[in-house]
Amino acid sequence: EGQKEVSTEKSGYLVIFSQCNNAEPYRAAQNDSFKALWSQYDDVVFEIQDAQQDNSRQISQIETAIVKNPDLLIVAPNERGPLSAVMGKAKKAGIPVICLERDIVDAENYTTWIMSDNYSIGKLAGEYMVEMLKVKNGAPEGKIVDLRGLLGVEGEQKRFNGAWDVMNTYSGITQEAEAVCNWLQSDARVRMTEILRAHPDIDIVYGHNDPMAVGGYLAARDLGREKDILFVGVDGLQGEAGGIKKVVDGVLAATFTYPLCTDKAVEIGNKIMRDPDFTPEKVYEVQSEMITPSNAVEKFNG
Amino acid sequence: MRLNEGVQSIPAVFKKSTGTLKKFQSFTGLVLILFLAVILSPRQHGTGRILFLTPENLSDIFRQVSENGIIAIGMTFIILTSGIDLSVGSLLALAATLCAKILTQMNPSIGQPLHIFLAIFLPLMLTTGFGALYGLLISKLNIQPFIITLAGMIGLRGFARFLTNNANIDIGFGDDISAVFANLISPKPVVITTFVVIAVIMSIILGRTVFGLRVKSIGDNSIGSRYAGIPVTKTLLFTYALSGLLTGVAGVLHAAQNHQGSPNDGVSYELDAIAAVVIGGTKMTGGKGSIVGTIIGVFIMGILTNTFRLKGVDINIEMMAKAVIIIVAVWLQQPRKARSKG
Amino acid sequence: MRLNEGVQSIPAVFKKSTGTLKKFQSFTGLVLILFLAVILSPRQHGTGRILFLTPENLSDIFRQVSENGIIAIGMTFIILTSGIDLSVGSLLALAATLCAKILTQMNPSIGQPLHIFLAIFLPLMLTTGFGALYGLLISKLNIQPFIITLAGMIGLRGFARFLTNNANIDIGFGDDISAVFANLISPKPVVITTFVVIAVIMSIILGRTVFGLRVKSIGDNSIGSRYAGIPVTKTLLFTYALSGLLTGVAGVLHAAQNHQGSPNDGVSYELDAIAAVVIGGTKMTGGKGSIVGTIIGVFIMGILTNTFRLKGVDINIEMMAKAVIIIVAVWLQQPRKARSKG
Amino acid sequence: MDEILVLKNVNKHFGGIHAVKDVSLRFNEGKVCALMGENGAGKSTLGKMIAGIYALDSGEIRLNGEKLVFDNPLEAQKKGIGLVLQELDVFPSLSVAQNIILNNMSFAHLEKGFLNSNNINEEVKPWLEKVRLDVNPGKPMEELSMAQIQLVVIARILSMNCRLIIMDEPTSSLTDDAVDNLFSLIRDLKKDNVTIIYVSHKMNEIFQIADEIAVMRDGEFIGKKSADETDPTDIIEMMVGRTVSGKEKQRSWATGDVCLSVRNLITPKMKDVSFDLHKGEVLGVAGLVGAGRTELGEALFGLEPVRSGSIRTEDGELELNNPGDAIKKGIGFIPEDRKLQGLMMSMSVQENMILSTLDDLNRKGFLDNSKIVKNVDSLIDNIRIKTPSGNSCVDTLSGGNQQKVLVARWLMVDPEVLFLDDPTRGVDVGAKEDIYEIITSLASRGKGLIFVSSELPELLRCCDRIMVLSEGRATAVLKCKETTQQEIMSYATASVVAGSKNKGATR
Ligand SMILES: Nc1ncnc2c1ncn2[C@@H]1O[C@H](COP(=O)(O)OP(=O)(O)OP(=O)(O)O)[C@@H](O)[C@H]1O
Ligand SMILES: Nc1ncnc2c1ncn2[C@@H]1O[C@H](COP(=O)(O)OP(=O)(O)OP(=O)(O)O)[C@@H](O)[C@H]1O
Ligand SMILES: [Mg+2]
Ligand SMILES: [Mg+2]
Repeated sequence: EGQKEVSTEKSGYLVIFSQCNNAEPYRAAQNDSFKALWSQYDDVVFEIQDAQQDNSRQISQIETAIVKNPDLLIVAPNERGPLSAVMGKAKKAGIPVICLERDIVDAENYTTWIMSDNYSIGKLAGEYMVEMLKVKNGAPEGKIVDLRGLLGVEGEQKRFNGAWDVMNTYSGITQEAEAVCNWLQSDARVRMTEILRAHPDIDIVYGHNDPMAVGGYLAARDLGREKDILFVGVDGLQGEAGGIKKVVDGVLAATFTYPLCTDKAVEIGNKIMRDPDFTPEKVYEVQSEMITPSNAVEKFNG
Repeated sequence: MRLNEGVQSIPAVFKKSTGTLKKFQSFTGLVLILFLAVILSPRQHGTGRILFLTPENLSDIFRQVSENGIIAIGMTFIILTSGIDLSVGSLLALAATLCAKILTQMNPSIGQPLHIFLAIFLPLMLTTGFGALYGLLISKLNIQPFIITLAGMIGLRGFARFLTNNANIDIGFGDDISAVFANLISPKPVVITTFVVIAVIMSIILGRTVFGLRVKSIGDNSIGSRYAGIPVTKTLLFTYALSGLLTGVAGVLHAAQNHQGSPNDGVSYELDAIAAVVIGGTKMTGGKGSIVGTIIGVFIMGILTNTFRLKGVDINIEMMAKAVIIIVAVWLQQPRKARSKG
Repeated sequence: MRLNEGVQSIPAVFKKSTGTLKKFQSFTGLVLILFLAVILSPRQHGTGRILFLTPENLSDIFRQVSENGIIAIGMTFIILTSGIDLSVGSLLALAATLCAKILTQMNPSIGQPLHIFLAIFLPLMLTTGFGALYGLLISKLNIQPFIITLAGMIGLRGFARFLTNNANIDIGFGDDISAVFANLISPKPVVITTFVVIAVIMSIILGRTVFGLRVKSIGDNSIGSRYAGIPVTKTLLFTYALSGLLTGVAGVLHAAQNHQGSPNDGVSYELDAIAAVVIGGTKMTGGKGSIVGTIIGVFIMGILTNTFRLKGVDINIEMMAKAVIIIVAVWLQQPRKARSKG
Repeated sequence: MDEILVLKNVNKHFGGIHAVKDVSLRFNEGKVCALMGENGAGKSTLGKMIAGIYALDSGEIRLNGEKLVFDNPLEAQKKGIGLVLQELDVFPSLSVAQNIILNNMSFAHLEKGFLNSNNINEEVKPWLEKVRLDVNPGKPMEELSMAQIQLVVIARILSMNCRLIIMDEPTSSLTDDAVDNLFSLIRDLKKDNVTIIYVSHKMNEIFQIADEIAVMRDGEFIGKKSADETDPTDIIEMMVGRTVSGKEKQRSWATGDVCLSVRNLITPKMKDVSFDLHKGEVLGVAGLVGAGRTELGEALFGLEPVRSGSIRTEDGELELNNPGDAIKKGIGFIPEDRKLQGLMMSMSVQENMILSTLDDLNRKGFLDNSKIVKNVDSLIDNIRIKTPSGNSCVDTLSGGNQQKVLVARWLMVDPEVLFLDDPTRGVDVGAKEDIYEIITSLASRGKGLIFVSSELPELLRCCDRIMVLSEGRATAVLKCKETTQQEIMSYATASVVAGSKNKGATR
């Protein structure tokens, strides 16, 4: 079990990546990174499949992948519950399965899990915000606004809980308001406007992703209050539209990278395919990086 | 003297053959899609068979379209009354979460079979009830279905999230009651059979019962229906309740298949369902349409998606190509205008 | 002898007063919402004024509803012809991304003003062109608008993402041309003025021009319109092109206000726009409706959201409450049945 | 004599309109009582109240002494009351058979369990035969002509086995042969002691079939007379409140100039039709149901594809792709089905009237409101459309007045050639005279008119020549002064073979 028959006629490897949703900047970056990395291997055919943010679509996509019989299946599961069975099915069919980033129910259902933990990112952000409040208000106290992604999404919950598990230990730090902005810059801009009207004192806006933090910034700038508030984001993508650039531009005070995990996946995946003796660990965690004005320019350029 | 000899002079044979032609016509879109699917399909890794035509893939498609198919069947009835139901996505999420909640978070001492029965039955009751409520509000308050079901779409999504406190409810893989439930409901044959049975029954109800005739007559001429003394309120109530019930069934299947009740699921399902109905030839203005048409619409969409997926086409290209193919398929299977004046 | 003494004998005063009553009636839903908003509104910190009624908040609302308002105005025309446009969300995303792309990724040596002009003009041309294409396909192929614009919705979303390679295009915060563009287009007065001017012009076009009358007559009776010699194809083409144009305008405003062209924006905007139109009293079956009604619908939705946000109500509770309030508001502002056959 | 139905002080308002004013009226069992009145007199409203469609504002209705309170037309049916609606509210997408059995107590047994379309079709066949309608019962209603629809509706009511049948203008689209058949059916019903309330504007029909005649005016009941004791002039006076003399046609305005010339026209329905229309001439078109009269108009108006043949006006040969082209070339067409093909039912009278002349009423794209109001109001007065104002919704007008709105639309266009497809359908005697006068005045101004009608007297009265169609062929073109109804009917029923006797088709 778990080992694939090695057919002698076969030349080259087929790697299928089941992406939960291509059409999102973070995912697009992940795809690009994968493509670049795999293209360094001439004998690898790399295919990306997009589940368009739909569990059942991803399930059937993996079912299709099983029929295609690849040498490596990488799955970025849309949600933990629904994808478990089908990933287990792939593994049982003899296909090595890398579970990327979100975990799934029951570790038996994947070969290895390469992840970065949203909860620890939330904690990093929380610790950073506490520090900033100390600087700003002289004590760990202040008012926070959460701009939240689509409720009910696991990563969203963890980014929230991570941060607040840290901040809740300080009685002076309170949540002033929150708004659900569905990960969108435009929603965040509109909703933040009302929050600014209703709440005169806000110290930090914690956007659960960078675009929402930027949306909050736009609203504040419109009201001339962007100087009084710190904007913190998560994701820290590269490129003009990414969060790192926003730190460079002085829009965000900080962002916390949500690692693409692609380097690690390619490294481990290659070992699994090429080295029959290699047994991967069950979990690899890739650490988040804090991007602040002190390191932003450097990160942006390299 | 015969009043209209002119009409009678058309030979019966010819009339028959145009009938067959028309019937065939409504399948041409599907045939085109099948044709495309076979052409575009990659070969199976190893065996070299046409991947699309493998029994596994065909049954996969069948299962994949089941949820949308079941919802679209209910939607067909509603659209035939010239109504619309925007809330099916939220209703599905509500049914799925309630089902998962009953399975995992309640512990009545009524024995496993009864517990599972409740986990299926109560969500169905709830969705049927909301459907009936829509029907009542639409006919009693005389508000357009779009608004009532839009309110349902928003409100019930909120309600589903409220019920689960924004979290997903996992059904899990142990060997507890949830697992029994999932193993009972989620296998391919169960899902496909449910879909097929519902399709057959509903097709009979629409085509062969008084209720079906009334549904069509309301959409065809609502004032005329009142003049003829058709119980409009009752019929609308039943129609929306039926759609609610079917959506509930899809929701329970959804929970079992996904091992989860997620309050965020089902977003934009209303669009998929309506699209299938309309592609299947049912007029948005009501009165005219069939379950067979809807099933064709469901498969046109399902096969199209499957084909692109097998081929591994970039989603953006896929979407652009889909747009064109949908239009061509619908255009092909549209009955050629009998009357040029229409 | 006068043929219609019976009719003439109604005192003119009475006729007048029912007219006023009716006009008032269509505002009652909005009045209810305003009432709720004032009651629920928190006080402004410091001044103690009712937050909802502060000029800043009121103008915020105005700006917030502008995009939806502009789109909904175009949608009103389309729904009046008994059509629908599902693709507005995708079209908006397309316009916004194209605008951002022209600003940031193209560098024609034509001088800044012309460059900005192109960044506005080309997206508008593109969306207008797609609108015209819909109109053409709908009337020439005789396919239901739902299908054509559904294809548009899918295909153009794919196209927008394809254009940007799934990424957002940021127009940045520097002092380059993008910033000039953003500062030019995004200020509150500019956005609000655009909305108001469009509303006034379109209201006049619908109510006072030949084109407007033709739009309504097609929705009322499409066969009859042909018999009356109305150029149906041309009128539909213009209607959809107009909606495309207005959606393009909303898209450019969207890009400027959000400093970004995101191919994922605008999802479900079609629902918001249609909802506003329908809440505003326009019949989904066409023929009857007004721009004023649509504006009322836009504000009912906008004020409702604003109120809940000011109050900081839990989003799920907000959604459930919204569902109920929308139904009540629509029911209130619905003209009381003059005709018993309804 | 037994009184089956008694109305006592019945009232009905629509908004500000008092449609039925304090009407008290008795109907005798087994009699045919004609209900007469001008357009908008309240006949249909009264009928709908008896049949349970409208609730009474006040007053009461007793059937066999029992007070009727309905909240559903089905209950009226259960009590044995049936209504043939003037508007023919049928279900276009449903089949003929389904239209007949739907909510029909007589076929309740079919509605139990599963519907079987073969059964249904079989069961309705006798009723279709009764009204002599020979269509496949499985055919969708929308593929039928107006006349055929009317027959289906009559078949439906007959099948209900009612004790009291209200027929609201049941023959408005029917030709004489079908009317004769209907009358023999009515006589059969009378033998079974069924009571008929018969609403019609066709005076000759009334005196053929009615035992009694009740007259309404402006919502009020004026009086009831036995048919033997009265005559048309008398009735008209009661209806209108003055005497209306059906003037004979005074003179012909026909000139020698041809304004429309059709040669060898072949369309899906027309088989080789040729004729000339002269300026100032009124050319009647007669034929049985389905003879292709409507098709001819639609071909001339760019609504039907022309397979071969030519249509010429003074501008030369026409290539008509749509009605817009036809209007530009000076051809107008008043369709027979005012609801489906004619009016925009939720728009105002004024808007409906100006729809085909928008290009003339447009000042730099804007509607020229003062001009519109002036034109519209004067026309409303001229042809006496009974409406509160030009801004009222056409839906609230009585049937005859709706018809006048449609005629008015084309009067505003003022085309050189106007094809009128049954323009007097459902129009009262006074208004009919008005329409005849309109036709004559158009002719006097040198317009060419093609006048389709199911009523031969009307054609004989108004036309210069009459073209008879049979099965898509012109079987004859007859000079009005030299022909008779019998001759026209003989050509109308002429079979295809006889069609070769084309007597001077082009003069
Ligand atoms: N639904 C309605 N809403 C408002 N007014 C109506 C409605 N139906 C009828 N009326 C008005 O009531 C009056 C009587 O109309 P009704 O249709 O009964 O006349 P009628 O005698 O049947 O005329 P016709 O011979 O033209 O059919 C008219 O003035 C008409 O405009
Ligand atoms: N909408 C339609 N769809 C299909 N067939 C039709 C339609 N309208 C009419 N027909 C058929 O076409 C033939 C010619 O119809 P047309 O309406 O031209 O006849 P007509 O002489 O005007 O008769 P009528 O008295 O019915 O108006 C008839 O046999 C009729 O049944
Ligand atoms: Mg009438
Ligand atoms: Mg005809």
